[in-house]
Amino acid sequence: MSEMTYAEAVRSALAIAMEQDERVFLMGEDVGTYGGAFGVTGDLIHRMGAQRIRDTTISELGIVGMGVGAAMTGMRPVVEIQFSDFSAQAMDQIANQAAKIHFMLGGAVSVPLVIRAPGGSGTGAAAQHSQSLEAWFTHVPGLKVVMPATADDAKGLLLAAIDDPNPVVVLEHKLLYRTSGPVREGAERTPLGVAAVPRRGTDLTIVATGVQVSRSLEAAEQLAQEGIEATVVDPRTLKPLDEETIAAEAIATGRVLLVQEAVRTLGFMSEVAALLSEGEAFVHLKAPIRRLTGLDVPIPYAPQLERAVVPQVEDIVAAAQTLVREW
Amino acid sequence: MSEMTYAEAVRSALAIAMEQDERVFLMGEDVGTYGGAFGVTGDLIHRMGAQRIRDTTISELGIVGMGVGAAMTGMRPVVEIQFSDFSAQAMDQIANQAAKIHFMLGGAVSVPLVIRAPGGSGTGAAAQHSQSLEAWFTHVPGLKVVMPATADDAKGLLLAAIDDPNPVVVLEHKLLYRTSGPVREGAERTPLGVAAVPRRGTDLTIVATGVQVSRSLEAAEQLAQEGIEATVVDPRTLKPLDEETIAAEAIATGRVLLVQEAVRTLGFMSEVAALLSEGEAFVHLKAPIRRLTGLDVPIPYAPQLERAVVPQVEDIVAAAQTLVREW
Amino acid sequence: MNAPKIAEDAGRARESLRTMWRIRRFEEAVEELYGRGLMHGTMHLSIGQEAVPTAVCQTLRRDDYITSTHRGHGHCIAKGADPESMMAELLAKETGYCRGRGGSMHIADTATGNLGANGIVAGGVPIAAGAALSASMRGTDQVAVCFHGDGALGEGAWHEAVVLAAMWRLPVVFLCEDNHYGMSMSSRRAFGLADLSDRARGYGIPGVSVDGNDLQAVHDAAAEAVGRARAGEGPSLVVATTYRWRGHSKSDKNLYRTREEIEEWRAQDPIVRFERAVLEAGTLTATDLEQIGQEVRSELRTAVQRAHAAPDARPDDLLESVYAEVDA
Amino acid sequence: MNAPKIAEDAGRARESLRTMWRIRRFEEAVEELYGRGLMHGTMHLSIGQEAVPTAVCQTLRRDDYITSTHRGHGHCIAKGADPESMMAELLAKETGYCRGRGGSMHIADTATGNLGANGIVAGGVPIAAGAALSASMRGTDQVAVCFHGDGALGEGAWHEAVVLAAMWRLPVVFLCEDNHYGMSMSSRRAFGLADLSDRARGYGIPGVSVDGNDLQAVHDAAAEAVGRARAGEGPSLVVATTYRWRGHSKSDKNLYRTREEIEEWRAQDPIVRFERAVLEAGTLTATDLEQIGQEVRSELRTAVQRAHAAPDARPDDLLESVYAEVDA
Ligand SMILES: Cc1ncc(C[n+]2csc(CCOP(=O)(O)OP(=O)(O)O)c2C)c(N)n1
Ligand SMILES: Cc1ncc(C[n+]2csc(CCOP(=O)(O)OP(=O)(O)O)c2C)c(N)n1
Ligand SMILES: [Mg+2]
Ligand SMILES: [Mg+2]
Repeated sequence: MSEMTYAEAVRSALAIAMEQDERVFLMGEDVGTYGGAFGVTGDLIHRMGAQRIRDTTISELGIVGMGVGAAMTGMRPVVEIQFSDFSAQAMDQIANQAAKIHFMLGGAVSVPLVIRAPGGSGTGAAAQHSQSLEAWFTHVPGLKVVMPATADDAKGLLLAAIDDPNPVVVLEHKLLYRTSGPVREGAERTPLGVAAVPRRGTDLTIVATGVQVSRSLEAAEQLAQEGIEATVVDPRTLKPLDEETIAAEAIATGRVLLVQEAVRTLGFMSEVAALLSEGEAFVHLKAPIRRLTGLDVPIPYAPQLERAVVPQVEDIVAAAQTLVREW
Repeated sequence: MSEMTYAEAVRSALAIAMEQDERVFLMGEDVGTYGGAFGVTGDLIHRMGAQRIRDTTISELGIVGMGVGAAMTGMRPVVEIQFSDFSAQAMDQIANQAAKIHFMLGGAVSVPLVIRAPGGSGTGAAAQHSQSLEAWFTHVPGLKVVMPATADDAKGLLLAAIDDPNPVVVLEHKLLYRTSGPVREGAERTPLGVAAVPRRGTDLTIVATGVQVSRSLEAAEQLAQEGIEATVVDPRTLKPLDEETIAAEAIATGRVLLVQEAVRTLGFMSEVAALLSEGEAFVHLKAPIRRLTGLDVPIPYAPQLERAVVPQVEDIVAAAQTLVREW
Repeated sequence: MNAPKIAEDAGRARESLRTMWRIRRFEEAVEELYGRGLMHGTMHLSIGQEAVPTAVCQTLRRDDYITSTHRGHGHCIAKGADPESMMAELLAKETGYCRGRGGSMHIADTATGNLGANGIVAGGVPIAAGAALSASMRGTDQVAVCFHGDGALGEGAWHEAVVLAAMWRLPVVFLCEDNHYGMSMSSRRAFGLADLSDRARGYGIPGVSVDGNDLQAVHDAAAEAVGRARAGEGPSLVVATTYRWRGHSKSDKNLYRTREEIEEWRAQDPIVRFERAVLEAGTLTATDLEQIGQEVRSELRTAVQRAHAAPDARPDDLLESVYAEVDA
Repeated sequence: MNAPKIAEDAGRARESLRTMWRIRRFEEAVEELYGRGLMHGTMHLSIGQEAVPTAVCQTLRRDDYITSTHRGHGHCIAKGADPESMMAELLAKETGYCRGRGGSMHIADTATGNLGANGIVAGGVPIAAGAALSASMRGTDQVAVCFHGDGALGEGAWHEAVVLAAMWRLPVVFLCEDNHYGMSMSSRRAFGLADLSDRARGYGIPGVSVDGNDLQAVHDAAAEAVGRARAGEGPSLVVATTYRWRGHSKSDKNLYRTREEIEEWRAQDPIVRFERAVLEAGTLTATDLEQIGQEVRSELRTAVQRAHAAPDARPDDLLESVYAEVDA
């Protein structure tokens, strides 16, 4: 283990993947000389060369589409969408091409493409640079979707995504880039489709994604001080989803709080709620499922407004308290 | 009331809106001389002129974006996306522009834009021409989303959508275009945000959208013959959603079957399930919520495969029987 | 060009005719099966445009790539696909190229370098550029040809791919089949250019227009562009002007064009034109031509029969068909 | 052009200087506030590019439209917005143009025809074309000017909007501020064109490049394009070559360009150049210039102070701000 930032962990995964496999390369806007809009790629262009760290024009649809073509013909491209909001530009190549080609062609070819994109609010970048769009991708058969919440997973999940023969959307979080944590040495993968349970308690189960994982853990610390013990589940991979772990942990405490940054309506946690409500958990839950989500509004610019629309640690604490006390 | 097809009802709404309001116009691919890929616009170009029924190049992003600009400056554009699958091309203008401008600009301007797009499978058009993408739009704050299931609603909801000062996505269904039904005369609107309850029963509540509404009604007929009485709820507007009606009808029977054509994961019914599972219904339901949805696969070409991936009448009957008998 | 003309070389002339007839007969068979209710879905026929894919693919190696379109039967056949497996696909058979999952709009034959038809106008354009990028990164001298219609010129995908391909000087040829219409939109009206290949000027790449019903002319233009791509000199745009005889698809009532216009173009039949050139050159006899036609006819008849007899596509493993399996 | 030069007309010269200085001082104030931690988010400064919006907006009426970009303070000011309300927006105040919801990247002033900055590169291009369509359908002679960067030329949105605007001959001017870079990508490298305005040739519309640091040159090119648009002669592309002195945004370490290059361009300061022209023409004196500078400085100082004193944006009605109210 060594301590590094989430951004460094992503960079480390890219470097390792490129060293291990000459088919791997990265392309995107300002990933080369600039070092990435969030400094993620840093000096990689000097280590890997401009052939493998490719600066593109501002052409998201073209970039992803070229990734699809390269993936179909023997390469292992990683494409970066500078802000996940701009995946809207590339949605045809993501959802209509990358996701469906393996199926449409009857399995004749696969599309081992990784699409990295930072999401999330908290930087004052307003409505077009702050969305959490994981639900769009998770809705599309043929895509895999991961949301690393720790530096170690940022590395391990990205390495696993690059290995995978399918298109994988890796949604990083801007606020996490500068956070650090222990990261396994070498080329250790975090398998896709396996949830993490970074904390176990007895009173309620918090399922959280992305930046809400660390907020939930912080909230759990505070709750522990007043005697409420929370389990925290981080699905890590939204698709394929580790439904078993989520259901088991939900049943174990009987109370479920689902926490996401994304807007409420048809956010990822709607699916988790639906799964629990139609499964075995239905008979075991002591309390109605509670979602704590971003408000159904675009992310505003003003810092006090931006904060107000997305769950914060104190909101998680309050929601957990209510859930445990009232049920 | 007069009998007309769903396609004629859409055309009638367009003609009425254009006659009533000179700001209304339509643009899209092949909507003019060709009469629309599904014959929806028919002879409208001859009645309204080529200025108001505008044939475009194949440029979905440009078309929607021009609709946004026209809507911001005093017009009431209706844009057609020839197949709703191609909304992927236009997603930036739909989700990042149209939906957010009113909010981002602090209310200074509104975007009275209607985006019409046919969705759904059943025509052998395969994976890129058959999707049901309502969940993408419903996830985006700032959009309204309607899915007319009858000829009368095809007309009434479209007229209401054109009146609305917000961007409204109207998802028509290809298989419904040729079905007919009684349609109110004149310019009667179907208000947005109000569910329809075309049938009431005592044993279970089926909530269904789009083409699944008529399939659910047909299933309900069959179920009635064996003594199972179903309520059928058609939300009609997915956003804003008539949550009250859905919850009340769900509680009334205590059993809920949610039916959609779209793929399962994060389809619209995931939200309905989540809403019910965290609300009052939680304590009143006798059975776990049951979703009957499209499989999580792209729509295949072969007719027998295409049929297999989407709920049919017999699937609804079977799911209802199980739900009522087992709970 | 001082190279011998195709029409003057018996082998090449024969091969060209076989390919063009194969495309035409294939599509006529599709039309008939569709008309008789034996085929479902939508079909886009390229009858009248056969010279373009035939000539272009003659300039390509088997390991070169193409991307194709919704109107892609011709590209697929010309690149070397087996008409029987194509027909099986259209007939929704398990033995079809896509196991009945793709149908006409997604037909592909990766073994011959066809990365697939595409239901999305211009959807294949970035994919072709990506294949070219891949070829150049892998250090091969493979080339990618991106077939697309005139209508695709309106799409942002086309633009973005050309921008990137031009910047990186990728070995890709953008092969625009200008059949005069994108569905009902006239390409003359749409793009404000007397010569569509002027579009290339905005990207700093070469552009040329040719008579798309003249096999030799298409061949020469494609050969030059492919040669340039293979030599590392970057992408080009080739516009082949041709005409679609049939409607856009079955729903087409031809309201946007006149019967006379269609007739005029039928008189420009690329196969007849090439046959005439062959006869004039004395390369093959009328009997030879007759025989080629017969051979293709019977080949196609067999293909249809065998495709019909094949087992239907099976719905049992649909859920397992969505993702490629992860290696253990 | 035989019309009197701007630098020779005291009133117009004064107005031009006032606008350019207003833009520069506004952005310097932003930079300072940001540096002191009093402003949050991201800021894209157009310092060094002031001549472009200033000159272009002089050719427009108040009821003409513009769409703007992430680097949009200059466009907003030049079209007539009030710096105080702009500053209030950037300071996240309830009195800001967007009630603190939009910030720098979404600032708009619909009263003066500014339909908004845009956080999406090329996001405003179809919107401008749509405003032009609207103007023409409403039978007004309004014109829309679409400001965009060189980087926007890589986006499909740009392409699609230009295709449609050209086909319909809409009254829109695509005004490309080529400041040499799209973030770190050199526009020379990106687009393979010695003259970016050659891009227009692919669309059958006029294109022209001008020295973007020369107020008069920009004015003349814009006036011609706007005049053509207003006369119903359709869209044009005007490329104004200029340079951004500051980094793309605060995260920029300027690794993609040299200090010398920046210095060279600072020596081409468009304000200094215009002041020199005014002095040479003898239209205004050095004292006049000094006074204009002082006036703007104190105007901006007041604007900042008043913006600071305004109430903060309120989170209480966020949920009600998403949809426009339906008339009863
Ligand atoms: C993105 C997208 N928009 C629209 C369509 C519907 N459509 C299918 S083919 C076609 C016309 C294409 O014209 P062109 O590119 O000239 O090809 P052609 O049909 O003439 O071969 C249209 C509009 C589509 N399939 N994809
Ligand atoms: C669709 C999209 N892609 C990428 C970005 C990130 N981004 C913001 S500004 C910018 C550079 C834009 O360059 P240019 O158009 O030349 O404008 P300039 O910044 O030079 O004024 C980039 C890449 C974005 N905002 N939107
Ligand atoms: Mg065409
Ligand atoms: Mg620039």
